[in-house]
Amino acid sequence: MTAAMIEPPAFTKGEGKTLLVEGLSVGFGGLLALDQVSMTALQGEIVGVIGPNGAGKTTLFNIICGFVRADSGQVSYGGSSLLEHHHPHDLTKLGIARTLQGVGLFAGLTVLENVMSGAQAGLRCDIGSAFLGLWRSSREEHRVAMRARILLDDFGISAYARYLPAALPYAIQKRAALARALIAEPSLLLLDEPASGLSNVEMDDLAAMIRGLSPRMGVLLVEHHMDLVMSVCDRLIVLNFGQVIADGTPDSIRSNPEVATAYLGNEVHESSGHLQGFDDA
Amino acid sequence: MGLFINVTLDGVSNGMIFAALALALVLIFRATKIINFAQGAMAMMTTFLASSLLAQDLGYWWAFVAALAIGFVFGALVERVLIRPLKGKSELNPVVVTIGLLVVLEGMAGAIYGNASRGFPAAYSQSGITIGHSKIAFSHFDVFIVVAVLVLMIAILVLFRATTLGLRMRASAFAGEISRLLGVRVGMLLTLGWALAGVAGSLAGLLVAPTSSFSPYYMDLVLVYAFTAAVIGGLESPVGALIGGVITGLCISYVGGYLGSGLQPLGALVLLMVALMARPEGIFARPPARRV
Amino acid sequence: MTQPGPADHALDNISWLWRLRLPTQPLLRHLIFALCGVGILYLLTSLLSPYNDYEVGEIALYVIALAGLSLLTGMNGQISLGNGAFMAVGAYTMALLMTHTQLNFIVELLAAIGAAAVMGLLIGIPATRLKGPYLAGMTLLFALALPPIADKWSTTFGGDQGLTTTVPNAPGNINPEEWLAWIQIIGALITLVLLANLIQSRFGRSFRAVRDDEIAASLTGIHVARTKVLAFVISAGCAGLAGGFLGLSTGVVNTGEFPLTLSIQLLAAMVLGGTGSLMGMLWGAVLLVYLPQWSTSLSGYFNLGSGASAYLATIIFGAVLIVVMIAAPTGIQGGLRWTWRHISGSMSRPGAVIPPVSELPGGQSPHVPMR
Amino acid sequence: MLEIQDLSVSYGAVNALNSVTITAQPGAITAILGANGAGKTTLLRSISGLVKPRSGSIRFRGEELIGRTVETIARRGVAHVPEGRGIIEELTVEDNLRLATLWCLGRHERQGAIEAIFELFPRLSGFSRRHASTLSGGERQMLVIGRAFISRPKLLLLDEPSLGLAPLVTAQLMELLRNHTDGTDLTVVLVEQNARSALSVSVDAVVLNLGEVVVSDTAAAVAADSGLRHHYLGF
Repeated sequence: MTAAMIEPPAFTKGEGKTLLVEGLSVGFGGLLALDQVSMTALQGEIVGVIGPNGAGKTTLFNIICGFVRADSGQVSYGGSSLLEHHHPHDLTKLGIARTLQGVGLFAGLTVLENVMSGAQAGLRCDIGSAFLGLWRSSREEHRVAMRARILLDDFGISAYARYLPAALPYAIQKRAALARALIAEPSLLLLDEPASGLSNVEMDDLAAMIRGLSPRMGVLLVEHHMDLVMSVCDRLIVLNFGQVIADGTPDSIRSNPEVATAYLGNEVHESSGHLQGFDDA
Repeated sequence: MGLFINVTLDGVSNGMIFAALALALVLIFRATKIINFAQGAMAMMTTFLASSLLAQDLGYWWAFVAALAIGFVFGALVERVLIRPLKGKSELNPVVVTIGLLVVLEGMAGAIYGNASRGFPAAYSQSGITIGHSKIAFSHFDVFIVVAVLVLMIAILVLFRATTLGLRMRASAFAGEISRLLGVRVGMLLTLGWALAGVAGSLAGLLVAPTSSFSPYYMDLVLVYAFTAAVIGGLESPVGALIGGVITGLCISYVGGYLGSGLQPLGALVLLMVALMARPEGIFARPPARRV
Repeated sequence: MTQPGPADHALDNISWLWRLRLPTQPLLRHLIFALCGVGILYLLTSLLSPYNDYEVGEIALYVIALAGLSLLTGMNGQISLGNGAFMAVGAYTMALLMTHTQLNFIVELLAAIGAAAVMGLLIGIPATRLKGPYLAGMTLLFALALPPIADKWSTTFGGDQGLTTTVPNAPGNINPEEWLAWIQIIGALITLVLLANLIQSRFGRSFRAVRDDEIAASLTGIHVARTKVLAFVISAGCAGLAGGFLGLSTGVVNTGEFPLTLSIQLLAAMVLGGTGSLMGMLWGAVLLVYLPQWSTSLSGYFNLGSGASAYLATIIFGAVLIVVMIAAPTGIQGGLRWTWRHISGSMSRPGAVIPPVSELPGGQSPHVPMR
Repeated sequence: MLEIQDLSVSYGAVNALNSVTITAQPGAITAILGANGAGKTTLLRSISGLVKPRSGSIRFRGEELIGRTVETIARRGVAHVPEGRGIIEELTVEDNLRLATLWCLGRHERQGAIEAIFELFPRLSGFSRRHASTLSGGERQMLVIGRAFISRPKLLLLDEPSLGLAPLVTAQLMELLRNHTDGTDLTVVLVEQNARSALSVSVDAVVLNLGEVVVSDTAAAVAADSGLRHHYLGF
């Protein structure tokens, strides 16, 4: 095996848009949730964000999506800033899609309609033709429905198109949620704990699926399940107490002593500086 | 200047009444996150029952106390029978159920007592007190209103702040599930919250009746003013209800005094919209943490 | 609701459309329904007495108001106790135009819709920041605040007397009641067709997505605030048209026609008919028009005094409302649908069992076209 | 002794627990491990009555808990510290503690019991009249643990106590737990994602995956099984 085969092709990745996070800080009532976080995610790259519960992973996602305002720092995607005048509903226009923790499907919409709703930002039909039910509107709806059905087929869940999500097994709901994010044809996909509640077989399917996406889009993945993260990601970023403590390939992360401490928590680390603990009175 | 003083005094006494009904809304909202749109109608019903008792030659104070007691039982009953089955359903359901109760109560009062407005006695003289040579628009009954509502407020605050029952009530209102895990019988305390709201509402009903046209619908406007007051006060705190009540009372009174009484509800609407635009969760409420 | 069967939603219910050979294009399909409605109602009105025609017209106008409310509250999840006030705005706009101008009747109706829609915009913008009970309270206050304005400026708005309205002359020898009923029926059918089209477009899906989960909706690119305001404007516009028709039915427009009870009855009828369903609004409107009559005959049957009988309808209305909310929140339409599903399901479908999960094609990624 | 037999719980069509059988001994910590969504929290919520199981039985000291209300189970000596927001932020630190004493201690014993907790966590005593919302993560955890101990429970259910705590604090917390359990008749059920620190203090361990018990063994045996660790516990 030559080095050229192991190394990723240099210019297929990174040619597209880049997510750039620089010096990002945010605090909630005195507690720093993120502290000078910097990171990048290139298009075509699968980046995992890991760290113990409460390390700030979801906060990072929420800032990127515009749900939480950062105190300082910069976030940009493809050159446009995601911090100023940025609303969650603008994300899909920039080519960013996100899945929510749990499933986050619309309870009153069928699986098909849920997936169709993911394409909302690309729809152009005006209110007038929608009211009149003109072909302009119905043809667009038909096209979206077809695309949604194709995606449901690809995910192996087209049999559930007409069901409400609550009645379905968890794994199917999760697939539908992923399909809803993908129908927007994002160039960057944010996945928030996609593997929680999945069986090992289902998780292998998920891993294959995520890998299959990567040439066409960047994937940013928050996940607890180490097997999945280690096998899927090109690069890992480890957060602990709001700080990036490591950034590198899965192998380098696996052997990083600081990461072991943060994750496994039975050694005392002097520099963590957050000992508000039990006996420092 | 004389008009301004009189309008202000009128606003204070009205505001105290709004505060009493706002307190009832707050007690219920704290405990169950429901706005009881039937609170005014429940107060109307207890006041009509009091007027029936008065017609039986029962003394004013006996009827007064009886109305408060009926309000207590009524509040508890409504919580147990109508509100508890709605637990965990969408927020439309409690709104519709309390509206339904409002409709039923007003219909029943209309069927039993008729539509015409009647009189209801006041505890004390309603003619203005004379200070020096001029009469001001503040009567002995207005003094009674202020005192009665303040006594109720203080009693509720003492209950909440200084007793273990109050501690349990606060705990179950703030964090029902955690309180249950600590052995607090939350369900019973929710019922008690509705019952106390029934008392506060009944008091408001008894205090409004002498000064307005006492008919099955006489609490409709008072309810929306009290809602405005409660929202301004943040819907969570009794003190907020008091402050919100006085603010709303003054605002309504100035609009009535200078622009005409027909515009009073519009004044309240503008006040409410301004307050909600400034702080959607109420002026005195702390901003909620956003959860994604 | 939670039973494991396919959900009934018009858009997805393509199978029965095929069975009936109806077009899947929304406009064509809805026009066919509307034409059927026209046919049935034409037979009905020509058979009925003038008084019954009047009632059919009333039902039609309440269907319009209820359909708008159902879109706002049922589809979009915003509780409104103030749609009666939007009706007042529409009615007064039309009556003022009839009194002071010589405009075309259609233009006057459109103006009524427009004025109410503008009012809906004014109320809808602050409403986007409010949650359920807060919004209900604010719209309740709105319903109480608006009518006294007409009393305050009584020279403009006619005071207690109100303003008079005139129904345009009937063509040929059709009697005026039937003609008015026809105007209202056509208005209702047009409204229903337009709303049914809208519901099956991307806008309808946005309404429901925002109702279910605002955060997830914004992530799919839906402008949540704009969507909520749009629902308010459309709902108010429907109420405005209904208000204009109410003014035509009664011949005068005064504040007594738009009490708080009207707004409350609209919400109640919507809930009883079946929140969020357009068909259900027909049942709601029928209840609104006929319940007072039924209760009067009921109280006659039980020999209640005339004083009490006037209130019996109100009491029954409220009581049914409470029972429905606690026991059967999907209303009449939900009940009918449930019954229909059980009848048709037992005959045609081999039990509503969730199909098993099919294996994902290993390693194959979903089909996402390149940009 | 806590005996759980064939416990099944479902939310709608989703099976959260599937025929789970677990026993927990007094005087020992039993760790419940597994990934997010494995059903650990549901297990604790079923024991304390917050979730109604579909079938099975939960017996504590010979008494069936299923079918009893949450309040009754709490008054039987079951203290459940839920994940994350276990404190009542709007109340003061002292009121948080007092609330837990109301059903079990007489009027005059309460203050003494609160003082005893302040001795255990001296840091808290300075904040006794402050709102609990002003506490830091570690102080909050002290408060909930103290509040759980104050009612002298027979069964302590802890849901992710290490959440958001620095490693040193977690280690001290675990140590404290072990000291308060060893040689008493207290039964502790500890749900943790931080598997290694939980295993270091517990006697028995149960690994859950997708609502089913994968392994139920001594903590030492689970910690020694590298395949198991790798597969389910993420280290």
